[in-house]
Amino acid sequence: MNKQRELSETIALIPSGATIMVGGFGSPGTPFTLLDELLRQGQDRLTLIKNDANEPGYGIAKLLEADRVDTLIASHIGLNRDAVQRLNSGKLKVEFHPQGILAEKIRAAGAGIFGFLSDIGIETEITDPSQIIEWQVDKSGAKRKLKVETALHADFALIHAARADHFGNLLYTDSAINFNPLMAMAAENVFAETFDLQPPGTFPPEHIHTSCAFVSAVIAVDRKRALHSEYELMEHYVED
Amino acid sequence: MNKQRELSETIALIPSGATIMVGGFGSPGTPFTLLDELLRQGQDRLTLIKNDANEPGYGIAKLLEADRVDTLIASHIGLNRDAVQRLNSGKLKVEFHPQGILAEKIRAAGAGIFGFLSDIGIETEITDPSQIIEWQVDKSGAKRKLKVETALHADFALIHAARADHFGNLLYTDSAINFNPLMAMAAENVFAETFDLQPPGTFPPEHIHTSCAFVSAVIAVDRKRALHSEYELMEHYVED
Amino acid sequence: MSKTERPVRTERILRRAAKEIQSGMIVNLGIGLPTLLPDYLPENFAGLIHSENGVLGCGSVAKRGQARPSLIDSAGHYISLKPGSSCFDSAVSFAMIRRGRIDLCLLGAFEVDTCGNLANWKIPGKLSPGIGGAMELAQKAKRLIVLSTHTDKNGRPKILEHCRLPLTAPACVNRIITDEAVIDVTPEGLLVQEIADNISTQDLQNHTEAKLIFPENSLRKF
Amino acid sequence: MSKTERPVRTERILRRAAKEIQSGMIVNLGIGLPTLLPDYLPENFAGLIHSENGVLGCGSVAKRGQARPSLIDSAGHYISLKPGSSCFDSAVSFAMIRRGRIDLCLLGAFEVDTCGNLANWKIPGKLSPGIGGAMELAQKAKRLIVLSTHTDKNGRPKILEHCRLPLTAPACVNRIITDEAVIDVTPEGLLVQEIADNISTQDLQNHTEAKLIFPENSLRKF
Repeated sequence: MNKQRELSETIALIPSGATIMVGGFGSPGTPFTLLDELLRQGQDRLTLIKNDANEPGYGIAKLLEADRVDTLIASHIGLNRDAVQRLNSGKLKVEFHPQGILAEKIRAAGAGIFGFLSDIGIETEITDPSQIIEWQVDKSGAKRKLKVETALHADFALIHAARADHFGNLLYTDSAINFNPLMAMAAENVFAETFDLQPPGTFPPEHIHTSCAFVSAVIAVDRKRALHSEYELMEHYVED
Repeated sequence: MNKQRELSETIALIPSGATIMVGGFGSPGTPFTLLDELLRQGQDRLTLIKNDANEPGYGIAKLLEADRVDTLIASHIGLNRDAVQRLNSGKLKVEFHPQGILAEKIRAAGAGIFGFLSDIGIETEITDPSQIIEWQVDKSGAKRKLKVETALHADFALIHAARADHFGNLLYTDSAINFNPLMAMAAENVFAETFDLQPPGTFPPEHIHTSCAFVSAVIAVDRKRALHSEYELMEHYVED
Repeated sequence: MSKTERPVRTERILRRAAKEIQSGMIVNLGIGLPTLLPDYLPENFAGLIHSENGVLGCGSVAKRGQARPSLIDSAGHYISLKPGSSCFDSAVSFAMIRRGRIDLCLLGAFEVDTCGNLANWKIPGKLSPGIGGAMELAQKAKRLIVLSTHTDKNGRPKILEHCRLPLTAPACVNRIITDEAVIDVTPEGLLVQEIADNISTQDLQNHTEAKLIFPENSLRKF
Repeated sequence: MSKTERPVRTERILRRAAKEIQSGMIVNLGIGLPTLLPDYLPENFAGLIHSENGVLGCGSVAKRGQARPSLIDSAGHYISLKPGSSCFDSAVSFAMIRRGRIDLCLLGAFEVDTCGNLANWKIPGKLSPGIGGAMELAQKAKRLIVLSTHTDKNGRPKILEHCRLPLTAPACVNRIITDEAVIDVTPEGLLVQEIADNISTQDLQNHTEAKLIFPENSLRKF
């Protein structure tokens, strides 16, 4: 029941070529410690699924810069000029989805369903006619053209939780929730880092965002000893 | 921004013939005060969507007994012998769904999607061939037979929240969460009752289960003055 | 029904079934016989009981004084919570089930057959209270064990060649535990693993419509 | 960019746009010009700013000392929270959007046209950083207002007969606010509602590729 694990042996479970979901919208909720260990160990030919590409020098940007990533599935990479250049030069394959559709495709995998019907982007270039079905979705009797969005799966998810217990129950905070609970439900193997690891029973059951049923391993990160400036405020965004 | 409303004028917004989602799995999370006001006001020809039919003398069972309900969309009504009799005698139309599919159909409406693809019950009598599509849902290239489950909508949702603020942010507790947050997202008009109504800012933003964006009205119920034994322990389940 | 009042048949099923639940497992207990299982687990059982109404980490039944109106299991009983429990909505609860996070589910049955088909939700014209969580649990639990008396109250077999009632799910049952035997569903058919100490193999087959396979070595008693 | 450094064109757009945000509204502010709007709202503004990364009730930009690394808006700025704010995951955030719970969304544009078509996400061969939340916001906000300079930095019209860039969403724009005019998308075409006090109707039409409709009574200045 105790899922506390050591950092390096946990990340060592990830093989080259793996598909990995990475929590975070920009920096908040990004598992910087897990990503740095992945960078250190050297796994490559990775497919990453993250909302964005972080900013240069942060998080998954470092894996991109080290040529470890073949494909990125994301919503928007505008804050990472290097990633855009890699995309334009053909060094990096990027699959874009509308942000909420990306979230919902991940959730679909987490919910054990195979896909869902949406009208988002249906009249734009992101939709191919082969993705359209006509289906009667209400009692009007009329059929409606809808896009089938399939569930998005991954072998691994790397999660940043504000707090956790040893069973693997996770709690997030502020805008650092974002994709984390969805990815924690979706991936086969879910590794969560946290600065605040507590004994089971510490948190009220209804405050837990991700139940331990979805979590494989919890890694305690000592905030004081973590060298990551990545967890601190990004100076270029701070107004005085 | 203050969504606190008076009980009778809020329930008076519901017309006869309305489709109403009702929170609760058994008693926990059932909005007994809102339901009693609906009983008192006399709206009829209702379609109710609730996991179950409560137990005789409790919650929606009283609306069934008063012949106010034409159709019930539910997962299981085994704990309400009267509802089963009404079903068998043709007095009540009941549409059954597997419990998690019912939850997911409600959530689909709440998420602004039109339906989803599932394999539940696909080889049983609850699935009609007209509900099946063949779709390529993974990279294998093979198509898979899946059932299209459409989103389930409602004009109204009646919600029981353990705590709330005046903006309509809702928090639930224990097993009284159940269908409440899903229905609060799904319905056009969402009325929530609570024993504990607090000023905005009382609850940490990440503890809020249902954001006020989804909620139309909050009704403060005085627990001490509420006559409802329905909110108390059900004696026949209490072990000494 | 307190433990001391339970019939011998029920007792035997539950005692044997409790051994299937191992440390670290996430277990869902269906309504009926399986709901009674917590009484048979060791006090310090290190696993998590899932209840599909939105609880992981159910404790024992809460007695008067401890029971809270807001906290029941899916059978309607007031329960306690164990440390490390979590509560969540019905969509998450069934995400857990469909996503394959339930290690073991124990369900009751009207009928079960040679192919591991299960019928436990409807008797046409007689009983149709709804589906509840049965279809999703039957289809998606990593391991599904049926708990049932070997024959119905009229002495008729419940383990059939082919289910006749509407199915809950096809080919979903891994093991059947009755008051007479422990039987595994295998590609070859129904393989008897254990037999009650008060019954002969001949009687067991006589009480079973489906053809049973008996192992070559001697049968373990239980 | 602090408020005092903003160009006059930008200032005019933002001052006018702030009037669109009314008490009680749930408002999403797109990246670019709209993100600057909170500076132009009254101190005691009684509405809720939605940020699609999972916040409802965003406050003003947090200065050093108040800023938390875990709390940004979708443009990446550190923000404060107002009382009654809530934080949620990305699926819930976009449920809110697709479900029609956003009363008003203000977005930037590359191009907008007579039919209310919007192009703001991609310039083929030049700029394709992704879609972000734009498609869902454009398609599903109850009311969509485009904020844009009337012409691009080379003086070329951005309000076209027909968009030439890949669309974000068709027929989604309700109103266009530029430094030169406030224009509504109507079934009859683009109806000018207000005009900047430093421009003639003739110049406005000259700066606009689409044919503009001018009201019969005199135009309100802004």
